[in-house]
Amino acid sequence: MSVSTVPEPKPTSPSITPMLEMKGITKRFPGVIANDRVDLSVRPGTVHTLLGENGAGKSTLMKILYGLYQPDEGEIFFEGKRIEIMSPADAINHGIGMIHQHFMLVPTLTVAENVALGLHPALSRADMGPVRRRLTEVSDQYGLKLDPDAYIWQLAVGERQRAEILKALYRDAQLLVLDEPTAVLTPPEVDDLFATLRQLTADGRGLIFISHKLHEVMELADEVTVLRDGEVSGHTTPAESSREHLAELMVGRSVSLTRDVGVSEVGPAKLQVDNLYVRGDRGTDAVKGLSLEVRAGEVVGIAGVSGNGQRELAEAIFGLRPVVSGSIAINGEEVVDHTPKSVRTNGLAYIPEERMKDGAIGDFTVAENLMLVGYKEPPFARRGFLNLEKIKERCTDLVHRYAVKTPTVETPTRNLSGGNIQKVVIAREFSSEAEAMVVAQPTRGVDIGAAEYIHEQLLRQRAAGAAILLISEDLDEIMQLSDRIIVLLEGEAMGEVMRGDATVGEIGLLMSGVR
Amino acid sequence: MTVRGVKNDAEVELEHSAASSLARLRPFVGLAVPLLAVAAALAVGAIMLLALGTSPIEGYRAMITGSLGGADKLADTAIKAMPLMLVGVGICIAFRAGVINIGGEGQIIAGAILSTSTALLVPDLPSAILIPMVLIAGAIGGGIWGAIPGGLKAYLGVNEILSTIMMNIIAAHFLSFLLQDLLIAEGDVKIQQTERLSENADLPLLPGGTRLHLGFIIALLVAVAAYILLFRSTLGVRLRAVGHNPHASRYAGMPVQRSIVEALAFSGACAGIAGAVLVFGSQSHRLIGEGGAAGFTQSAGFNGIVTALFGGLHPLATVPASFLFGAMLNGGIAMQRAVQVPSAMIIALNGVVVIFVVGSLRLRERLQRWFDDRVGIETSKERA
Amino acid sequence: GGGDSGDSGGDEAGPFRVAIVAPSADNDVAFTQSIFDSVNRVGESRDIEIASSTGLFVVEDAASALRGYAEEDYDLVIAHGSQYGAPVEEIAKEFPEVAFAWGTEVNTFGLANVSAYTVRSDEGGYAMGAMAAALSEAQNIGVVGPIEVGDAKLYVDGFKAGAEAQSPGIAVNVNYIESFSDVALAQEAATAFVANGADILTGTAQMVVGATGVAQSEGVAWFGTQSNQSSLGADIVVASQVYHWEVVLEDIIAGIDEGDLGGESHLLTLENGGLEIEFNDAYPLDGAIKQIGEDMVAGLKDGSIKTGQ
Amino acid sequence: MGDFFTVSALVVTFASGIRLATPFLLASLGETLGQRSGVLNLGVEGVMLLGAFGAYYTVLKAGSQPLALLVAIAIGIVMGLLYAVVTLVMQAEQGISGIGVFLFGLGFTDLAFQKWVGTPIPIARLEPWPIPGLSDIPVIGEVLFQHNPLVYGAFLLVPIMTYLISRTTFGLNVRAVGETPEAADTLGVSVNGTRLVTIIVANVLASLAGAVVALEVGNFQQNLTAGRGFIAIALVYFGAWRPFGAMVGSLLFGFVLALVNQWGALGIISGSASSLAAMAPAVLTIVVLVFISNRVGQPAALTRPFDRSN
Ligand SMILES: Nc1ncnc2c1ncn2[C@@H]1O[C@H](COP(=O)(O)OP(=O)(O)OP(=O)(O)O)[C@@H](O)[C@H]1O
Ligand SMILES: Nc1ncnc2c1ncn2[C@@H]1O[C@H](COP(=O)(O)OP(=O)(O)OP(=O)(O)O)[C@@H](O)[C@H]1O
Ligand SMILES: [Mg+2]
Ligand SMILES: [Mg+2]
Repeated sequence: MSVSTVPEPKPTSPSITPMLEMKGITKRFPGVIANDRVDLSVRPGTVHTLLGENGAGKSTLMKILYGLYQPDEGEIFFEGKRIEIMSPADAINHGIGMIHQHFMLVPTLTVAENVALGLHPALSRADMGPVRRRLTEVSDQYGLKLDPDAYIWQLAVGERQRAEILKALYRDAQLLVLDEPTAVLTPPEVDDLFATLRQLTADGRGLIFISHKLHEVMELADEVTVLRDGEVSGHTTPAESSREHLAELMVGRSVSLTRDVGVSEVGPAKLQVDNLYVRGDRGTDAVKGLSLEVRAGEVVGIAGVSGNGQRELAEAIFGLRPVVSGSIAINGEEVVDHTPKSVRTNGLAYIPEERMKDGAIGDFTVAENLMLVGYKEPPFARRGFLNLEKIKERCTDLVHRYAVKTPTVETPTRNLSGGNIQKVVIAREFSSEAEAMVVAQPTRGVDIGAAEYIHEQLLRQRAAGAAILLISEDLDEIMQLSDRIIVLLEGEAMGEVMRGDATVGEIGLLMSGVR
Repeated sequence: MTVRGVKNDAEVELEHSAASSLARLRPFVGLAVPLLAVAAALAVGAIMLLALGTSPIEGYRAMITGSLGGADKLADTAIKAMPLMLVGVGICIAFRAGVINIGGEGQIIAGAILSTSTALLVPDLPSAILIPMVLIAGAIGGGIWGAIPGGLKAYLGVNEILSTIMMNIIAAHFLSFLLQDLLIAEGDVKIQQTERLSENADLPLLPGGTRLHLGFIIALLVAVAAYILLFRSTLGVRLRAVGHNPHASRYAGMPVQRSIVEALAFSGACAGIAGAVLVFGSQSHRLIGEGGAAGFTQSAGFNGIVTALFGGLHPLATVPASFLFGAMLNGGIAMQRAVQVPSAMIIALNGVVVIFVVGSLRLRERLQRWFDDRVGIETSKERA
Repeated sequence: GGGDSGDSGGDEAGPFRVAIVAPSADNDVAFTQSIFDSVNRVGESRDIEIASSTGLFVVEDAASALRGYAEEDYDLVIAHGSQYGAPVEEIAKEFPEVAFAWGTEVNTFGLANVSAYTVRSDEGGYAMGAMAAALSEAQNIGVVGPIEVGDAKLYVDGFKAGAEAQSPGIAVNVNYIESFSDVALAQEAATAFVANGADILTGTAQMVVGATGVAQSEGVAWFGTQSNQSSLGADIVVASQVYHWEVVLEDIIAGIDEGDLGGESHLLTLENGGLEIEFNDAYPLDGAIKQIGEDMVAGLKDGSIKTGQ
Repeated sequence: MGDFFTVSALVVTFASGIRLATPFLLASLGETLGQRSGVLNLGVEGVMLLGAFGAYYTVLKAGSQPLALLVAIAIGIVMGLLYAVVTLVMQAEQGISGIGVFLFGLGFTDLAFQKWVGTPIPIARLEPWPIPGLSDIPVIGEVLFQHNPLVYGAFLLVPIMTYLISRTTFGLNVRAVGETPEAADTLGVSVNGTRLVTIIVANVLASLAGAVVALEVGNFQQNLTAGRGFIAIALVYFGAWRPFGAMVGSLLFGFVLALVNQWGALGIISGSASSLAAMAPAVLTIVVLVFISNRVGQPAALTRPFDRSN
């Protein structure tokens, strides 16, 4: 293979010569083969999508490409030359950039400072002026609007993502890896991102894009490689394939992508919010005079672009954030001593959106996490002492019922994949027999197999008479599962629609403030 | 688990049997690595001894016979181990709840002050009542001294590393004050010590003709109690949960702030009991403030932290760890006597041992994880 | 060897074996050094073998060392620290054939094998206080103390009484810095005294090296105690009260030679020569002032002057 | 009993406060940098003692104060390398290995002193260098400008350290590495390399802090620094991980010590009350912390070893 000295064909006709080739990559972790003789090639000016269930080995492959892991076997060719990538610095020097699954940003530094990291020799003055100027140029060029002097901690998730992309583009990455960039984005943000990505390919850059969302893959990809259990299980293009086919390649069985929600019997109101005002972190009103009601056997969906008061609403309901005015009633009784404990006692369960931070304790065993709420109740504890037998019995049962993939209930939870950690949280909350529950982003970052399962469980709860407040930025999820949908904009309800009364487009309009 | 056989069956078989025989070595690694670290540290000590012009062999022989050679020596070692054990067990509770308690010294002193005051106030109560009373007073004194930085951290956001160090200084000066004034013994020469305390409060010697006293049983009981507290009680679940992840604990309905106070209070209470044991189990049977750097606490407030970490923050494993350090400290005095090296040598050696042992813990962890992964292969193969 | 009590040291050919257990280092120019210097002085006139365990401020550790030496049949085991009383009592009972000496105290617990020894450090303090008052032009003296107890308190109180007896109305300020070891704080205490007009300083315990440094660089006179402190500042040390424990030790050892292991309480005084004011020859002290000191010493010796303690 | 509220007494107190603050300041500035990069060193006290002894011994034998400072710096570098091996390579628990360093320093300096020196022999103390012009200003000149050069040096380090942390690329790396080492790593910043440098600087400054104590006192004794290293660590938290904050804390602590000392000298406090007064700096530190909310500032990766494969 020869090094191409002629300019890449531009703009849209993808070159035949791959810019990247990974050949026979094998990576073993103790007890796991994360990548098994994986081949992957990316042509400039194209989007190559990597698909696979949680734990299939996608991130591992990309970390090898970025020099974070060293492969046990296999070779990497970049622009025709065989290269060794010993560290991220090597990858950067070759023109490879990566947007990591978990943001790699320093929250206490500004956007410009994050971008400048590692660029200049250590013993120089950190002059942000030139960085700021170039950054503005790059962000103008790709429509990635961002204040270079804003601190990362001040930014919303979507903005952080832009900072990540800017970091790579500032270094003029020719090959950009995006590991699940859309998992945390709202639909409008995804649209913006895709526009940027198209512009990047138009410039002749190559992209590797990882996502669990099949419609995104169908929309964006030029090529698709599917991983299963560390091995390539298929290679195709969207034109030659379908969502159903991709799902089957991933999971190894057929997956139903549409759900029959059925009807359930609606009972008395279980969760009532009346004229609620709540302040956000920055002291301004995040929820303004919101009223809503969730009845037994009903799923009420809260749709909206992130940052419009969803998180504050959930936290206020659950006693994690002070209520400025208004009232919250559970089971018809107004909550007075408003703490997570009293709210739980009153019969409310909660699945928080950040499962690793708020939902589970990584260093605890699966069993301990399953018992995190009910550990004090008999028969699991008596007079303050635990009954380990009973706990183990109960947890083994839950692990089976909720299909949590774990070697034992004594396994540390951090060793599970994200999807399975989510299942642990769901198993705990759903099995608590609460009559009302707040469920936030239940399938974020979860593969389609697991998502299917979680949706089934949610509907089962509904059928059993639970009142469910579902908060999600995934409009498909909201539309599929909710009996009623409330659209939240700047802390106010923009309107309420019944299932089937509105299309995605109409709700999207509501979300952007058009009534 | 994402494990598949890419190897042929014979290879798998081979690896399987190799793995299971390797896995049997796992418990050994847990012990061997820190012991090797101690050996390495003693080797450094040997160089220091040579530099001082003394024979390391003779020195270490004195150290070993002086700490382990015979019932009396073993008993002395156990006596040295007691405060380490008590403080260390408390440290397990605090660290597991995510609170860094550097305040053992102050908590020992607070426990000693309160228990001594109790014995001075009601000296005539019978032993069966007075002894439990002074122990409880010690626990309360230490508990309060721990709860204060706990409250400051939980409710006012004051960093506990800082406040516990400050609480040590305050306690030391307060003790010095009491021993110049309110609690000082009558006498021509004003010595910073109390009267000989009531004999009814003496911790009785255990049968066997050694100086080993009831404090040892108490230390063991506290270790067992702490184990039950941490791993068998609902309170323990809460404390550990808060230690690992306060956010998730709050979401689960646990009172995070109260847990922090409780953890430091329990931790302080253990150190406070050590304070009482140091006073009522001492040969002087009185509270003495030597005005020295460590005073009667024997620096157990610091050494107890090391002991607890040596024991992997497990209350029961802290018991043998305390023994090891007790043997070293006790043997050090014998070594000093036998080969006439300054006591400073023992302190320096103690430091080297700490550095080596702590340095080896990560290695132990990695080796153990490596063994666990071998076992992991095994289990998943068995499941398949 | 203490096999039969009669001949535990004297008649045997080997050296007389002494063990010393003490709280700080043997070179602290203060309390611990005083006993080592004294034993060495005893060693000038007879064959002595010394073993020691120093730095044992933890009483339980000292107990361990004391017992070890007793087991090894030392002829005399010296517990040089008033806080060591309880272990001495207990261990002396266990080893009735070993002679123990304990200081600074007067109590022998009624045991026949324990000698107690202590020192009237107020006497030398009184004499030096008088000289200091006579020497001070500013009539302002600073005293750096550790903690207001024990030997230190005795010395400081004697010094103060002597100075006030010599020149009533003189300012003698005492600052107990609450530490035996914080040299830097002792230094600042001395600096504060000098800045406030003191032209004479004294102090006691091992942290005084901080104060003598200030005296040296400020050219302020210093009175030392416990050991001869002339080495800390040839230009400024006027005199030191020195403890000659050998006065006591020789008595005790003579007793042991005759099979008498103790039971008595001994006292160092100016009168019995155990306390001595050693003048620093390098310091140009006015003869009249020196005479005041010598008069005081004479008065204290014959009992015509009392320190008030 | 003297009067405290005279100009001369106040001048003495403030000048003494600044002197007493100097070792705290040097050590806490170093520790501030170290902690900003995510490394906690509880061994400051031990390194201070080693630096103190090294400086003392050098002056004793070679009679040169500049050489003594160089020796202290060398000791700091050696201890820094040792601590780097323990914490970066072996990834030992930082707090505890620090206690090991403390014990080692405490024992080793005492041992070396007894073996090589024997008795506390005085050495030349640091002479004050009055700053021409400024030192003649009444009151202020006496308080601020009549100190030894190391005092000026320590205070000069405050703006230098501030500049280093907030305005240089190295400082940027330090902040990133102390907050989110994984992110710094993915941009090619060497996490352990950066930490190695901060550990060495922290140890050098701790060693110099000890040298200051020894050279100001002009002598050595067992445990010369008497717990100042631990206070210095506390002052890092007090100062919310900022050099200026460390300076405020050091001055506060120094002034309170000086005040208590001055009151003792003037006979305003005496007897057992002085042990209560000796608590004042510690009590005050806690009280001040209650009012200063310093939740913000703690580097998120403090005490967390970095390991790419985790
Ligand atoms: N640092 C590691 N140490 C040990 N095992 C690892 C490590 N990283 C990944 N693995 C293992 O490798 C497998 C593949 O993980 P990887 O992160 O590549 O999955 P993924 O396809 O990115 O999943 P997801 O969709 O959840 O992001 C996992 O099953 C896991 O067991
Ligand atoms: N240090 C580790 N040791 C063992 N396994 C690990 C380690 N780090 C990651 N893994 C494994 O890597 C896989 C993916 O990890 P990753 O961090 O990408 O998960 P996630 O993004 O939280 O979850 P999700 O599966 O929802 O994407 C998981 O199966 C996890 O078990
Ligand atoms: Mg991944
Ligand atoms: Mg994932």
